[in-house]
Amino acid sequence: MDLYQQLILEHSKNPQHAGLRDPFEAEVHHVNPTCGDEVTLRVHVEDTPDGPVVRDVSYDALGCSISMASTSILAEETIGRPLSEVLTTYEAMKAMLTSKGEDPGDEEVIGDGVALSGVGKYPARVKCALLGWMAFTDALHQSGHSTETTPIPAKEGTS
Amino acid sequence: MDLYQQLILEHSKNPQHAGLRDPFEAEVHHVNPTCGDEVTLRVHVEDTPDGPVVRDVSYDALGCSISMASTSILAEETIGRPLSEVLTTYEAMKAMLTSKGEDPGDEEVIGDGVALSGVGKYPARVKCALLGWMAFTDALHQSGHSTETTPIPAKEGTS
Amino acid sequence: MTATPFTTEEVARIRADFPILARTVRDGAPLVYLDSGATSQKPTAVLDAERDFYERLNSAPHRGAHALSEEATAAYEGARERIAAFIGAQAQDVVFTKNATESLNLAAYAFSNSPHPGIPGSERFALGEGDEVLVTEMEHHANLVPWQELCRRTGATLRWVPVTDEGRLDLSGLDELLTERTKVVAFVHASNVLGTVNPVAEIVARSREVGALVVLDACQSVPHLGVDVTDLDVDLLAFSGHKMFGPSGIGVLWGRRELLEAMPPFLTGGSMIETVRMEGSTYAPPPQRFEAGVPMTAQAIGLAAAVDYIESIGGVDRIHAHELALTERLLAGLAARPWVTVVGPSDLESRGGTVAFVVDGVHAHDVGQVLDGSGVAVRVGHHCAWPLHRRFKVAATTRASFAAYNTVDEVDALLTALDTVPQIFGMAG
Amino acid sequence: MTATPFTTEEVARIRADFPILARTVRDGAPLVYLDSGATSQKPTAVLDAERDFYERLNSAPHRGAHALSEEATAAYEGARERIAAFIGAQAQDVVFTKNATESLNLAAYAFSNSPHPGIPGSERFALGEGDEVLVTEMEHHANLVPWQELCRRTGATLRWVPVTDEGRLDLSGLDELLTERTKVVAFVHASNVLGTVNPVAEIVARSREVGALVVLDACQSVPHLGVDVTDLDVDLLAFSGHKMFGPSGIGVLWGRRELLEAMPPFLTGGSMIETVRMEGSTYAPPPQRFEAGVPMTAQAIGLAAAVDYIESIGGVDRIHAHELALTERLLAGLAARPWVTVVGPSDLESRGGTVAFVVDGVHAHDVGQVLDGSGVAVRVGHHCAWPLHRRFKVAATTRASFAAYNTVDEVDALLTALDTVPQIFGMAG
Ligand SMILES: Cc1ncc(COP(=O)(O)O)c(C=O)c1O
Ligand SMILES: Cc1ncc(COP(=O)(O)O)c(C=O)c1O
Repeated sequence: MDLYQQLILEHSKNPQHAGLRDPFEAEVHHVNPTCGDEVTLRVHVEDTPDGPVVRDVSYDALGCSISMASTSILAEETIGRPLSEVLTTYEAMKAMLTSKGEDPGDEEVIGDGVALSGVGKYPARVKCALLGWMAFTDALHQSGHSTETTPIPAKEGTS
Repeated sequence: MDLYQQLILEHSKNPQHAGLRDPFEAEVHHVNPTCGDEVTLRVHVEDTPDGPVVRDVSYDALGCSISMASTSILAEETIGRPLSEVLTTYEAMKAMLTSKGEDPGDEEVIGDGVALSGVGKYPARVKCALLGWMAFTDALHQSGHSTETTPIPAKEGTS
Repeated sequence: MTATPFTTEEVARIRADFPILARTVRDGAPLVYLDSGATSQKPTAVLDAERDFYERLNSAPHRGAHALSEEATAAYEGARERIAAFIGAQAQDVVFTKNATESLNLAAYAFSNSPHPGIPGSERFALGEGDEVLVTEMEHHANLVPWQELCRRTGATLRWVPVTDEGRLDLSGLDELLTERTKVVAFVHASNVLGTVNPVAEIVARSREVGALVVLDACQSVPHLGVDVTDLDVDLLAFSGHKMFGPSGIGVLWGRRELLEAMPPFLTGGSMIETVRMEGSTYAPPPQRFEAGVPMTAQAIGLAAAVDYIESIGGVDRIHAHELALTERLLAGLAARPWVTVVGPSDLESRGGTVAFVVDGVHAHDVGQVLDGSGVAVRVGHHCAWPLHRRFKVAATTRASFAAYNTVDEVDALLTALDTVPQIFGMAG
Repeated sequence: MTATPFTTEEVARIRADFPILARTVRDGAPLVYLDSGATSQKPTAVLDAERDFYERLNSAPHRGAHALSEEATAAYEGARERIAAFIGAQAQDVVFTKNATESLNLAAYAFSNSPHPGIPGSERFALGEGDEVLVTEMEHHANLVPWQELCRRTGATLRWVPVTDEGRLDLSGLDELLTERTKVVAFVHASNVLGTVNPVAEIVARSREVGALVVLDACQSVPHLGVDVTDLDVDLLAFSGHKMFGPSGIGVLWGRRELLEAMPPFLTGGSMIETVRMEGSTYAPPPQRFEAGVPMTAQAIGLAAAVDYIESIGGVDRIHAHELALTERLLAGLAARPWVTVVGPSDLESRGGTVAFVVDGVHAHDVGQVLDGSGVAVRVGHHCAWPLHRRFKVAATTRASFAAYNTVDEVDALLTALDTVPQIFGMAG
């Protein structure tokens, strides 16, 4: 199955930066109501003279290989980076995942995230791949950071 | 239209025994919820050594020609007759009306009621023709007389 | 309005799309179907769309990760987008129900199910003694009885706007009827009896002043006048699919986003939940929150095909123009018969293609029966608007209601058949 | 049981009646549809019946006196008789809803809408603080959440029967759970996850002793085991049409006559009334009282055709025998794979054709995805029975569920595809 690239299986078996850690400004709990997958996620963002920087993303997740891998990649791609860059990564991930397989993803921007490019072809799995990211942006929001954290907007009709 | 026999039109224009009269043992009010037709009906039954006799059926009705005629015929065919005979007439009327046009009705038993034989072919009108009779059997029931007054029983399925 | 009625050729082409219109009734009379206000006929395109779904994609949407389920979900949600666009709405604000009646009950139960501890903002809906619900005397039972029952459950009081002799809302006493106590105003956009189109903007403006929510019964307007929820600016809006060339078994409740979000669930069960424990459950956001159980998937897809069909024949504007032309001819024909009285506006001002009338001295049931004998199918009775009929002191009316497939000849067929009525019943004709 | 599974030739003939089974998914894999527990596929006979209705008889039943309306009414009521007979019931005790979820909500709302001043006997349903509702830990959300919400509305308390490790109801503590306080016992006949068939007679007997009403969720039993309401002796019973070869958008609530008569209305509007005045309304007897609005006419007719279809292929007994044979083969295959654990009874005793399992160390979503890659459509997740999954300490299971059209080869296709799972995910296989 093209969906299960080696990188996904590795991330899902060895989730990077897993576990819940201090300090943190916000903790959120998200579930995927169709399959019961859950993630508890904390963020620690520090304000620096150059703007906010993501110092830590820690989490406790239960889910399928796609959601586990996606959350693991999320931690890897965000910890230690300026928030503004991280949000760009998020938007690029979301764009790739919701592109129905059209957008292969840019490794420069989303790193290991490109391994999830196959998910776009399986609409039912997009939610799995976004679970951690939704929790992440929600946590940012709750910790008082502005994000473009709207859920995937419904497409406009075309009458 | 074969439905509107002369007899029906005459009865509906000049409803026999119309009006509400004393004495009576029970008064009922029935409506046809699909068209809003209404009838208020009273019965006066006297117990005689030979069994109960219908002394009077008086009514105030608002409805289509079929329901008006049917109630008028009801009054004509029941007033002054032994209850047992009247119930036979009722059963015969009901059988004819629900026969989907198969049963032409027996003039010996239902008198002018045969004029309503065409109604059986129009299922939506059967209720009109039965409105007065339903009120009549209900009134009998309420005045303490035993009747076979169950509503038309649903046919058994044929699995 | 610049749209024109359909030409004779256009109507002929439209009729060819509706197989049932070729049939005869009773003893060989061609069917003249003038009862589209009750339910419309279905074009082949709609039947094909439903069947195609069942033969290629059928499975439970939002319930599986397999290929079929993904395709069914895409088709179902695609249908939602298509239907939403037709009324100028966003897909996520469109809730599928089984019919407009369920949509209106969903709205009414929201008030007695509030405040709901699990739904922030649901206090907005809570209703109790001292509160009032305002309806009108021309409502269909579907937009009256749910509010009566809501008032019974909550202790609130039902009030209503009366109707004038011309069949219009009498808004002269609105200041007394619509007050700070009024929490909901529920009324019909286009009457299914009188044909009257009500002044939505005025009632919305007045309702906003007192902070009342506005629920619009758009059953007869979405198919015949066209509706844009942004223009109308109401809060909740209900309609049925079966009256607009769609299948039976599908209806819509549209709501303003923030209101739907604050509305407690109504039917509960699968697919409308967020988490479920034996001790209690939390609920999904709208529209899923209001769509419990395996939905009317094929029917939603059929309704989307109906919307496509409407667009394909020129859209609601042309349909409206066509129906008004037929209405004009019928009103003129009835006006020429002094033994007929029209119940409702006698001109075309703010009017839809529905005409109700009574024949002096002849019960509507009998009128309908005679017309039916000539193949003319009209509806007789109170048309689920009994209080309106009481207001006009008639037990029943005869109603003709038009759709895109009706012809001028069918109007004439009705009038010709009608002329036999006085004769049969021995009235002066 | 004396009925035999379908022969290979018989199944081949049955499959030919279901156009969708000929399709392929993903990159050309033949569809192996093992998700009939979610929704079944539809035979041509059902699609034809619906279409025929639309093309010949379509109009609003119980709403007109014209020929079409009479024919539509006869077809709709004929469908009711057919479906009633299939469950050993009388037509007038069968209420049409949009799905089983609505049926169960109708039942639950009866308790919070009581006592109703207009419905004599409705006190029977009134629920309040101190009263209890008993469900089980294996309920589908559709037979759990409505009761949770009912308890929230009324102040009653929800209690539940636990489930054993084998996936059976643990009735050992029933004496404490089922007491004079219990007003309703609602449970599933056949679990949509475990396949377990519950001991209805025992639970009914115990419920009668304390005077509790019994509501049975028969969604998985009517299509697969067959049901006779007289034998079962429950009070209310719900099922869906779409799981038994019928169209989407139609469900049934059956009830004992005297209970339906004492039940207050739920959805209100047209055609469920007796009289309507602005000041208040009175209601029609059952089943009309519970069928507000233009109904799911074509869908009822489609469901009747589905019942005919079931009879035509040999009836539910043969279907059950066939599904059990497939279940036996699947259970044996899974038992031979030590890395698979079945959730639910591992033998055929009191069991239906639904098998849920987990693969050690691999999430059900991933298992389902791999199977789907080979065209095998199973369902993954909690199958709307989340508390049951918590009870077994799994987030999700993979579920195969059978219907008359499934073959032995399809069971083997599932097992073959399953064998690739450990390999892909690097588990010991
Ligand atoms: C046991 C059980 N109960 C209730 C339901 C709900 O049925 P529906 O979604 O058709 O309302 C289902 C199926 O989804 C079921 O399997
Ligand atoms: C104005 C109006 N409101 C409500 C309804 C109810 O619609 P439905 O029966 O499809 O629920 C109708 C049609 O019957 C209607 O014409």
